[in-house]
Amino acid sequence: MSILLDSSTMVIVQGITGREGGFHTEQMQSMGTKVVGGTSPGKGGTTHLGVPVFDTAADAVRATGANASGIFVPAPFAADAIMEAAAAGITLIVCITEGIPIQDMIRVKEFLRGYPQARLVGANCPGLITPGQAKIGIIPQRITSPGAVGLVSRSGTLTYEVASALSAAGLGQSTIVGIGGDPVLGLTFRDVVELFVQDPGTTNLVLIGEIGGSDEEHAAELLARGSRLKAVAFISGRTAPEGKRMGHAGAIISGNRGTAKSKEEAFRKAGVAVAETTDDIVGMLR
Amino acid sequence: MSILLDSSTMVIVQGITGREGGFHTEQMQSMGTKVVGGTSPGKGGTTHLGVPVFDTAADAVRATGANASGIFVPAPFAADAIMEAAAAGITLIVCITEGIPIQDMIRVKEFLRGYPQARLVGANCPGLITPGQAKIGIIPQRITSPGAVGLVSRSGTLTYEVASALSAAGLGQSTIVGIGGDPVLGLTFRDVVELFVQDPGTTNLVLIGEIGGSDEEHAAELLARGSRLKAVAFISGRTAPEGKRMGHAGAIISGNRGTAKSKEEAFRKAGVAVAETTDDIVGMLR
Amino acid sequence: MKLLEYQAKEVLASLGIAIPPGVVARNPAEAAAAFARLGPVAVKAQVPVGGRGKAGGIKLASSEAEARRAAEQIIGMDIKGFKVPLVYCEAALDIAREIYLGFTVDRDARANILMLSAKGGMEIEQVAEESPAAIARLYPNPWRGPLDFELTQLVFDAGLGDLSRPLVSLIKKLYRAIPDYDALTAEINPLVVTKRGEVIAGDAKLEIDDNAMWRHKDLEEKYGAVIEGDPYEVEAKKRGLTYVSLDGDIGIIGNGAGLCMGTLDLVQRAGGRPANFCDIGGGAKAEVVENALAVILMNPKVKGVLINVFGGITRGDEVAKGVVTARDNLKMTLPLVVRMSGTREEEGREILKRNGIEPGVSGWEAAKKIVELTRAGVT
Amino acid sequence: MKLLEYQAKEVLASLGIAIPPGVVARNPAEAAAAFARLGPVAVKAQVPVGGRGKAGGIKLASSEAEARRAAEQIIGMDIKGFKVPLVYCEAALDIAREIYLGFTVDRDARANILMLSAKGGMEIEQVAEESPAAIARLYPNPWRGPLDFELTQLVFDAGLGDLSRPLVSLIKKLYRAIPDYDALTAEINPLVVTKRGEVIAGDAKLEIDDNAMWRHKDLEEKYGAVIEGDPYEVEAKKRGLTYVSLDGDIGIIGNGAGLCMGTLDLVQRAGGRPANFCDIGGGAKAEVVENALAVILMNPKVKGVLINVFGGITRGDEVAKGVVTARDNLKMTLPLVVRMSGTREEEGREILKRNGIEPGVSGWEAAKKIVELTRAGVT
Repeated sequence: MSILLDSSTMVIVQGITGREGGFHTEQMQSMGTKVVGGTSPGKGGTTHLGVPVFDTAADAVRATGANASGIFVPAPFAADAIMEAAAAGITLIVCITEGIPIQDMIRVKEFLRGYPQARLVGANCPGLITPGQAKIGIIPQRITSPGAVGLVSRSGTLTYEVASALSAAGLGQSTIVGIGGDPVLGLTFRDVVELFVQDPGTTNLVLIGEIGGSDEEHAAELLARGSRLKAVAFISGRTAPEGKRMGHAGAIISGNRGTAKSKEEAFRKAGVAVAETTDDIVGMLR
Repeated sequence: MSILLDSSTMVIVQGITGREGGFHTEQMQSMGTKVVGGTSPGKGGTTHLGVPVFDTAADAVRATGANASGIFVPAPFAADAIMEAAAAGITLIVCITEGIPIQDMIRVKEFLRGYPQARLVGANCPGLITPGQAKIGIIPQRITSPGAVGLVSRSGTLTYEVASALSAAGLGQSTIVGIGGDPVLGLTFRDVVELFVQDPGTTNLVLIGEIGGSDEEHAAELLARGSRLKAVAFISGRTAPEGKRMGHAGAIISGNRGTAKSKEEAFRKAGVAVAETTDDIVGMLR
Repeated sequence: MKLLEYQAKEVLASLGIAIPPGVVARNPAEAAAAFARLGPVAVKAQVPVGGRGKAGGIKLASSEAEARRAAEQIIGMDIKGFKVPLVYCEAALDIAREIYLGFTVDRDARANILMLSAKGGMEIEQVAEESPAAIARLYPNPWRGPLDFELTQLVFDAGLGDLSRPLVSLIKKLYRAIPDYDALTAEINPLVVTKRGEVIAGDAKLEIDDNAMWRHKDLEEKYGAVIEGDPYEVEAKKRGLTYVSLDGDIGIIGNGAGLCMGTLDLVQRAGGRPANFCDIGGGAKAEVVENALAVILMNPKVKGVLINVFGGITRGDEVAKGVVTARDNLKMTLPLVVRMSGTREEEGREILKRNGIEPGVSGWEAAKKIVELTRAGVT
Repeated sequence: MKLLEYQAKEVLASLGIAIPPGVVARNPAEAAAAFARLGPVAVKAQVPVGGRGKAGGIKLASSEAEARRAAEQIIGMDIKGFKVPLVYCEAALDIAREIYLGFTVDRDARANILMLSAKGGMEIEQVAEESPAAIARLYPNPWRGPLDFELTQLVFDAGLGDLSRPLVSLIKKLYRAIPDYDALTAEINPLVVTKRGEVIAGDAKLEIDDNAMWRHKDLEEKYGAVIEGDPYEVEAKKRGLTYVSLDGDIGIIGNGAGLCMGTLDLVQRAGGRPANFCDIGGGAKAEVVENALAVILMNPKVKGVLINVFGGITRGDEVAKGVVTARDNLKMTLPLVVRMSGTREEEGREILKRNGIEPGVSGWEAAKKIVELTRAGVT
């Protein structure tokens, strides 16, 4: 079992004719992901990588019935592509693009309130993979293996690192979700944890957090209510110095939240084991 | 019985300390309307016409439990006042103000989609009155009398004219609603007709329409489905010359709709009698 | 306020939209100078109404003499009640395609609508009727404005996908006329694609919401005085009245647009022909009635006046006194019928009678009376 | 990009917000001239960090000599790693009240937040902690911006109702910094009400989203070069690296922010002190590694470097070759530990060993190794 994505998910790739989009579409296809089409304005009617290309996401959805999209377009166009996907009826939107202006994403978040069925993963994230079934994004398939560990992470490379270690230790994964590290993003830690809690195919949970924001604390609150999942958390950045901030506005709203300490304490309180290094995670899961 | 408004409705007046707002508040009070407060930024904490004044509509609603508001503020501030009332939880908003820019009203209409409980009457309308019980707006009480005729109109003075004639003939009114003549407004003809159809206290219906738009046609469609109400319609402007329009955009979207002829035909098709002059209405109702 | 073509184009240019080179000419000499500067030009009458082409208001000039002659013929001509104050001399475009692009208010949808069609040019209304699917439509959210993906879809839906980038960019610029200038209509027809691939506004229509002019005093100052329409309408506007000239001989005054329109209907039904629509709004103060009467009496065709007032808040006796005062101040001698109803209507009628003014009981009676009196006047 | 105070104030002024008269001075003579023009001034260090007052970066000058001396003392001083490039000489205000006003991004709410408090000035963070209710808050809808009634409520909630009109108007102007300039923070503290009742920005902080600088090339051109921060950070920025200077002696390179931060944690845990944070992003091309190493080696405190790379798409052997090439090109002799995992990690380690670079199997082992090697270097 899995969350969000499985072998039946019908995926389009926005920006399929681009270098990144094309490369990762091939990777996605090579593990069996059902890529049913792609978009590239002006190239509608052509075929790329064996699938039809459309001018717009709405055209693609109408023609293919796609319900998921991977977005690989440059940052200046990515926010628009997310909104386009939602308006076209896509319910799982995965935006890999890095460097989207924060104000664009704030507007996107507000826009998405009008499309409650649409779930956004990212932006600036590696995407998600359900090993053995499908992936949307750039998580390398070969470091993953099917199983029952749910993995959710704010960091790309740390995700790979932990997934590798889990796979090497014979601990397969139900789904791996890289939610991204941007300040304003789609699915939160808590959202993903909630999905894993409801997934009968997931028995263990690994949470890779980072300093900043309160997402980890919110996820911990949810787990503190009791869950059948055996969980291990890791927070990176515990020794990072406070940013060279200016102005008081940030301090006024964040107070003492967002430090590695507050996150680790929240997890411990929730009965979640906290790993000191990623190397420790596998041992603590068994 | 009545629609929208009765003696239990708790009304605030936005702009109560202004000349118009004050004058009509007194008129509203003199017929027994439950005016529970008013707003005027900076005058919060004072009392005017025997009711408390608040700085904002939210403050007024919190303190008084008001569920309706009459807006008597100048045009540059009126759109904001409507949104303020909706955000404060007011469910019946009556905006008398004339001359609100159309783009302001288009934004207001979109804003109100987020507040589906809020019903807006107007702007640029005489408001509504449930004779013998309460009024919000400027329809003179003395030309009305309680009864069972529902009256909905796009025109102010024609409403007065018809109400007077009805009252003089002993035909009292359940509620009189002046929806206003602006191109972009709140409740439509059809919305109000729908309420009258559902009101057991209303047995007859008078509709005073005007050339332009398709609201009358839409109301006729509703009545064409069959209704227990005996209805008479009048359309003013049948001899008015076509506006000196420029550009094609208006013609492209309106086509042949909006003429007096199309409206009268729609009503006749729906089984609604069409009066040639307002003088004929009373006779046709009996 | 309906801007003239050259004014609308100036606004479009300020929004970043390409327009052809052009020069305003107030007299034949200026038109000749424009030719000298621009070469072959279209000499176009500047009036805030459509149909000037059919009315002979556009002439092509391929020499200085032709430009001069065209201006001579066009300046001062009357197009649908507007005296042409000046012409706009514009360089001819090397047209490859003509597109229709327009924003306007769709009052049924209570929203702005954006329309785009590959079949631009004069016949767009016919296109709308015969093949409505040829016009792609979008209702932009008024807070967000049209989004890129929405515009991209629109452009492809209109079959203009090959121009997707320039059109999306141009439409976003044109849209700014709505929030920035309270435009009710912002239309470019034709939007010209030249043989070199440039996208240029061939014509432009811009109507600014009169209710929002307080936000655009700059536009009013810059352009307000140029447009010369019907002289009575101009005068009425100065006096703050809602007035429209019609071509009959019975002056009409009413309070409220509905009542006023209803009065026109009644007069017409009684066999008369209204000379105007004039709404004096709520109440009926002597000063406002006097202003309205004054404008109506400027028109020599007017043979009599019907005033139809409903006294809602205002009392009938006060209205009557106001009308009498206004008539006396203006020394009006033409037939005058006043119909009023509402509070104290009897007292009001009494005052009118005492002052030799015919009072009407119902609108229909009053309409018949004024028609009768004006006919009598003719005989 | 964090603007300096005078830059932020220039932007605020362009949005229509009142600022005190002020002059930028790049040297003591210019400060003296500023005094001559403005009279008594505050001479303020221009650095993109808070706390300059406590660091001695603000001095009042009531004579030309004092202004000159203040500039002498302040220009060139180091405030939290920033060398003060210039001072801003600003006329003193006749302060009646100090208000706090700020927009920023609330990442938990994924929205912009607007905060307003009657208790402005230096101690606002204390106010936030001790009496949070003294700070009124609003999350404006990002498409609509803050609406008038929302701002009116905010102003009354903050107990500033007597200033409702000027504050609502000012806040709307300040808000424009968000959509127009991609501001992440736009703060005025104190917002000064003078004894004459004017509302003026006493200080100003403006941070523009680096990810949106392509939309604001004008700002970057105008202000980008003025701010002189940590020299390694400046150099790293030129080379397109995500780099933050720290005060230890072990250089760190990682791909991905999470992995990089995790590496800092490991080094610290192993008893070492990182000299920097440097994220080279996905892949690990020789050129990027070389740029990162070059910047790190500029710092004379650095005694060794740890590279921690996970090869996701990139293969381990390619990463190894890239690292070897970079080291050779830079003729680096300091201890270098490279830990890599992912595809073809064994082949990669083999290449490293062959070239005399210490390969690490796990991050933790690698961290201990570089700490050991750099300590050995000291002995």
